[in-house]
Amino acid sequence: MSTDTFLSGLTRRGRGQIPMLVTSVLLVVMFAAGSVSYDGFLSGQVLLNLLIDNAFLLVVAVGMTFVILTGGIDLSVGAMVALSTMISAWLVQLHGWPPLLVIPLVLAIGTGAGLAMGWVIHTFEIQPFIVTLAGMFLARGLCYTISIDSISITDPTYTSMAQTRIPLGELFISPSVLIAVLAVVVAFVALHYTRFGRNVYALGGSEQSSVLMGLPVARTKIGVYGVSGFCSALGGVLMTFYMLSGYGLHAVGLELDAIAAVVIGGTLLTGGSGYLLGTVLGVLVLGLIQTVISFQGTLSSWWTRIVIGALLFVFILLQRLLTSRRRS
Amino acid sequence: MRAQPVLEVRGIRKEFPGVVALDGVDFRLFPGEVHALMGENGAGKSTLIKVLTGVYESNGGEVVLAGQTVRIGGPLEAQEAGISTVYQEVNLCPNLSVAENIFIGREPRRFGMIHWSELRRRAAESVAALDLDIDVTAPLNSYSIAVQQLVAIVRAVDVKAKVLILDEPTSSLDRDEVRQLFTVLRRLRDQGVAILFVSHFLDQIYEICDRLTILRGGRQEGEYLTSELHQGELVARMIGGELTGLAELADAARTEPTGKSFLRAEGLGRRGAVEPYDLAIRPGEVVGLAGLLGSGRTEAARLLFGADQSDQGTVKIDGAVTAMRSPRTAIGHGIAFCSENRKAEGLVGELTVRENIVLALQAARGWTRPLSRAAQDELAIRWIRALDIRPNNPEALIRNLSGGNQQKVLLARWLITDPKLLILDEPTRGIDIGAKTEIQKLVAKLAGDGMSVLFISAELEEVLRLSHRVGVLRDHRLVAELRNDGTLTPERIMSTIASGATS
Amino acid sequence: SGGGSGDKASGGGDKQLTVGFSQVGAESGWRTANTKSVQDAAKKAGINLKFSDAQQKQENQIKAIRSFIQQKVDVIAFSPVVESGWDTVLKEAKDAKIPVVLTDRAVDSKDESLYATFLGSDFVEEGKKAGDWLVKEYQGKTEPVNIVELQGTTGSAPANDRKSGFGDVIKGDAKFKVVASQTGDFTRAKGKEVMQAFLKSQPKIDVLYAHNDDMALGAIQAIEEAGKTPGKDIKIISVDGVKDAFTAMAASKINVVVECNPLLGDQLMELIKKVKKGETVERRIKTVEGVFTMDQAAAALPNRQY
Amino acid sequence: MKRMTGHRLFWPAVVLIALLLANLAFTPDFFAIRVRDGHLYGSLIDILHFGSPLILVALGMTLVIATGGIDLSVGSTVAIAAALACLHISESDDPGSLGTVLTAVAIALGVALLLGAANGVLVARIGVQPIIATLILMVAGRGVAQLITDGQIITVTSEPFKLIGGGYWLTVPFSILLAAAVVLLASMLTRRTALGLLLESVGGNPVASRLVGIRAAGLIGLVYVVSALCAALAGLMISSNVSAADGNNAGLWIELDAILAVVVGGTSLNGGRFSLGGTVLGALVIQTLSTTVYTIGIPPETTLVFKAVVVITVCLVQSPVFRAKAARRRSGARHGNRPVASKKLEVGA
Ligand SMILES: Nc1ncnc2c1ncn2[C@@H]1O[C@H](COP(=O)(O)OP(=O)(O)OP(=O)(O)O)[C@@H](O)[C@H]1O
Ligand SMILES: Nc1ncnc2c1ncn2[C@@H]1O[C@H](COP(=O)(O)OP(=O)(O)OP(=O)(O)O)[C@@H](O)[C@H]1O
Ligand SMILES: [Mg+2]
Ligand SMILES: [Mg+2]
Repeated sequence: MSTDTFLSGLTRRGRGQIPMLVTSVLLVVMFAAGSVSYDGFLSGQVLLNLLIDNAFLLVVAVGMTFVILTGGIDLSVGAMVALSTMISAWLVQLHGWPPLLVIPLVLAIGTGAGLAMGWVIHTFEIQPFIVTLAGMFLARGLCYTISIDSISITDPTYTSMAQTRIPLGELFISPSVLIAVLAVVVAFVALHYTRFGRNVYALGGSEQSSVLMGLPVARTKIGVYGVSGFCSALGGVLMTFYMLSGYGLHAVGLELDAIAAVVIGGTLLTGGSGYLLGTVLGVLVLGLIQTVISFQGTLSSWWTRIVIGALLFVFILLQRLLTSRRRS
Repeated sequence: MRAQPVLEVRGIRKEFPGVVALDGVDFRLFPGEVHALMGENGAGKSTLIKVLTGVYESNGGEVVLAGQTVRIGGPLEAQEAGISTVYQEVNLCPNLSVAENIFIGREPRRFGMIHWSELRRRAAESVAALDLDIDVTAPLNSYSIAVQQLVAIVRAVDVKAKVLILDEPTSSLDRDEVRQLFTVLRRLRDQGVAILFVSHFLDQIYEICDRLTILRGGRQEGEYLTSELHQGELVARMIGGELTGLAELADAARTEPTGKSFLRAEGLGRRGAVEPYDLAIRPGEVVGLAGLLGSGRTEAARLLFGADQSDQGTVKIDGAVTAMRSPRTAIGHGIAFCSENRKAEGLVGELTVRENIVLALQAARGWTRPLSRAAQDELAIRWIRALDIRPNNPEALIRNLSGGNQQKVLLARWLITDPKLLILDEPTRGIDIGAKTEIQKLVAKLAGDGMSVLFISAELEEVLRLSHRVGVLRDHRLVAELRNDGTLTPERIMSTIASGATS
Repeated sequence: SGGGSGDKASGGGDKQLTVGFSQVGAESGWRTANTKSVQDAAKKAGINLKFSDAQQKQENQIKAIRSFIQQKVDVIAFSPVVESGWDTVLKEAKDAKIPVVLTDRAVDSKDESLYATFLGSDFVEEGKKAGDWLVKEYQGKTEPVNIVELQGTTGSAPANDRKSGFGDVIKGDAKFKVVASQTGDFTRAKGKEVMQAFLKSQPKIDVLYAHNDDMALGAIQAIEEAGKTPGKDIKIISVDGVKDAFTAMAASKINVVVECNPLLGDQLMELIKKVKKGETVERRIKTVEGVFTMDQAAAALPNRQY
Repeated sequence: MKRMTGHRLFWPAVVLIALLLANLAFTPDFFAIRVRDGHLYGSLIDILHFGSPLILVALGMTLVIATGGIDLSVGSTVAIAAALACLHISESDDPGSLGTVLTAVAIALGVALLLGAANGVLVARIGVQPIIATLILMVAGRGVAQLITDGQIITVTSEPFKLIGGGYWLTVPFSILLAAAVVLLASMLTRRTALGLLLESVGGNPVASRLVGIRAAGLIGLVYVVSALCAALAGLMISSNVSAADGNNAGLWIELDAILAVVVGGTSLNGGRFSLGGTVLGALVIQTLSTTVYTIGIPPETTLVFKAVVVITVCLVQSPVFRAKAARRRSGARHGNRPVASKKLEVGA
């Protein structure tokens, strides 16, 4: 009996980690396959580019993780990113505001918008999907009201943020990568080592129970949308660095990528279960698929989509089969 | 009288659309007492508790805490005001670990960060204080409902509040756990904590409570000292009439049916859950399962129903080996299983009472052969009447029913499928004494008509009253099968469990 | 299949040129024709083409260009999704000494050294041509002309430019009035839907200006269903010049098509070779594009390739 | 029960009527329906006509959502069905014959059935989260549609095919009749049989549903198939309406509109209780909203702001909590709901 109990105790505790393990292994396998197939694939810079090119997605997905962990969803992130690039470009370029003022302002606007949506969701008990969809419309609409055109940024602070390369031996990363990694670390600590983070999990486990256990449900629920709003704004700032422009059509469909990254990372859309590091893996998976496609380089537009779908399919299938076999 | 009450409510009124749940209820709670709140299913006990702790906003009346009229806006405020509560259904987060469930909201911290090792250590201590031996790092939902109930209690007790409210904390617990709990409660009481206790077990009330308040139909019937009100009178005041005896039941159980067994498990087991066991149930026979918390009763039963997959042994139905691949297969063979975890595994909260009642029958018929609306109504009304489900409106949403009444609906769900083998896992959980008697009579009658019943209950007396034979489990192993021949007593079962041997 | 055959064969005698081409996406038939032209031309010219589809996202395009740099291609060519925001990645290309050729759309970078040349149409010019035709058509008339406009995808460069080019021309004459202007997302279905609503909410429509042929073709159906004759009751101006539009024009349903030529593959390959060899090329090379009217339609129709 | 359903549809209906009235204010003959060339003609007809594909897609989506899932792949299915049908017709020797069109429809529906089944298997058998399972097809499916059309727009001229989405039958646009028939069929199927109850049970509590013996996997598979079939029908309508298949754009983002329609119709995304009538109303609200944008002449750059405002108003109006709060504010101090005293709680020692 004791071995049984011991074993069941072990699997009980380990169960949560297995999907992450499987995902990481699959990721490595995919990278290895890429390295074998394509010249120049096996290089540190390809890996780092993964981070450079997806820094903003990573930050946005981090925010999304909070929301999804509570069982909610935030469709406004892509539009908030676009709005952030737009406001930045508009203020910096057309009005000559100093970046050091604009960036905090953009972050504040994003956080405020997130909190406002969270407030509506909580107070009026409206489904997050629809509230954040309205938020998405609003943010995109505001972009267009600022300007229909794309606004280029030539401000030296922004250009230097965009063009600085931080050397890592032979290789380099961009400052945005550092910011994104910092965001991941902060979010990880927040989720796993603060009461707010634990309340996020509790809320996702059961909202009713959270209320009855006397947890600050309102604060947590509104808070996660605030976090997501902040992360989208930060993602927007990073995207401004990346693109050096503000544009209403930036980041179209980014919300779907972010949600996909979170869910591929093993977080349940129903809330309460998942890990932030899984989200990081999810972002890497999406990025790696794109890298493979661009290294392949012979795919037509539609084959590109089909292959993305197929790779995703294989990945998900393996992930699913490997984790469920382990569990039974 | 004594000191002023810590908590007092005056003229509390609570209306739900179409129902007046509380109608001018007065209630006082003194420090250093254990106070029972008594009443039938749907009398308004849980509602009163929810109003007290701010879950519901009342429609009138006032709450006085330590002499001051207060407005409690929610459980969080109640907690801050020193009221700690275990609500009726287990209201914890299934996805979090046991340790976290105990400490969430007040985790020990170091440098502003949650101090995980400290949290685990303290959780393990608190759990051990109730004589529970479980892994506190495992997620809550890997434990049975009884363990979850204990965790909820641990959480509430650990808060060190002035007022401790326990709404049917013992509905799934065995005597041992109840005894442990009572030890803790007495200690707290002696420290001056005021305890509000709800239970449908009269002997528990008499064992631990100093005073009791009776609710009937949402009104306060009266407040009594436990010592001054004897059991019969208490029951009479609760139900507003006399309760007819149970004596004849026990006799009926003696005559053991003979004949070929309907179901026979041979070496049936599942690794990590139940060790291989043999069990046979004849038509018309009631087999009880006894055992301590976590001994594997539920898991043994789930294998018979195909709710979990067995990995050893076989099930024979009417002599033919049958693979129990899923509950559907089992249902197809006339087996029904009423789960102990009504919230997670039973109710479909958004559906009405009628829909919940017909669900199993409809599922068995398949979607192409719908029960006509008239037939559904007829069934629902018949069983609402038979089990005295309140409110007697088949169109009420089941999630709005009181705990006991929900349980009755689930029972009805399986009874209407007219199964050959009915597996009842804690069927009387949270059901008041009046209805419990009715249900026991019903089970006895069904068995008398030839239905096989597997009866699991934490209340040994109940098991003994109904069963022809009792299987005893210990540490996930069926250790004995005892014939209920009149000499079997709860004590003998307990000693069998303790010795772990066939006697 | 539509894709390249993926052969990594080393081509002819001298070292084969590898070109990275990042396309906007496959959002329309026009775009597909453009892609096809580039792919065919590359094959013909013996150039190893690395093709990447950005699915209308600038970030994807930037990633693609980065990956081209990583793969050390000889020349990078791309049709920018938008004009702004290319400095960083183009600088990276420059640092890696990879010349860049723009097609189809320009970039608004201040630093001219970031790209070698730009080959493509001028959307503003197209809008102007459309306006010019209109002004000529109504020369000498005085009664007001009510125009409805079907815009492309909100915010996209062709929509913005075709709108502003057109607007600039007709601004000069007070009789021209744009009474309604909505986006039709460059699609037939939307074009039809929006036109149908216009027909009900606008009492009098004289001219329809559609930012691309697909919307015009959708709108024609709506006009016919409303019992009016397209091309006569409502004059139709469209941009692009796909085959279906010419067919419609031959049937007198469209009055004029401003061509926007997607078939610049051969021209592009020529340029790329020149650029690689280090020859000087013009900074701005316009593609040959015409304006076709009803009477030319039938004659031009057999030559339309897409 | 009757009162409750009435209640459920009441607020979406109010919103729809309000939107229609807003249009009337701008276009006085907005409600006018004339007969022109033997066809019904008018703005209301347009709304129904253009709303039909959305109604269909949203209908399938409702069933999927009732089981607690979501189907992102409908847009791609729309495109694939449209592309297949048009390709078949355009390549046949006799595009105008009924036989050709029927085969084309059969091919489109058949392939959709397979696609839906694939989604169903991924979700119900393999246990992939619905959003990801269907995302795969959403991404790849659009590519497949483009592959079929070779990235071009396939134009077809076929009278029988034109009927599906652009034709008239007994003066009424055929697509409206088709959508109405499917709605009717779906409500019969869900409410006259036990399908609705079982779906709601699966969506409401999957664990309990398994234990009462509901064949959840089968049901879930079924709803994805139905959703794909609805999407395919919608795809046929859309392509038939413009006599062309556009693999790139047909049904683009229709999944978002469909989900929105379902939610506006009062069905929760968490699964469980669903309302087909609500969904139809929701789809009509969304279509009316687009029409309103055109008729009022809201410039494209502010369209989204306008939509956002309408969507959030719709939600607020539908939210019982909001209505209660608004009512309470209106009735001012009169409410006696709160306990008499309201001294703020002090933190107990
Ligand atoms: N949310 C609700 N909506 C409508 N009616 C409700 C709601 N909650 C409780 N009720 C009704 O209020 C009455 C009292 O219920 P309550 O749960 O307080 O009973 P109880 O005394 O705790 O019963 P039990 O012993 O079965 O737990 C019941 O008739 C119940 O149906
Ligand atoms: N020390 C323990 N106490 C309680 N449960 C335990 C313990 N150790 C393990 N468990 C787990 O708790 C679950 C309870 O098993 P099961 O529900 O079959 O028991 P039971 O006899 O029905 O008891 P209960 O009265 O809790 O329902 C099992 O998964 C078991 O592995
Ligand atoms: Mg109760
Ligand atoms: Mg049990």
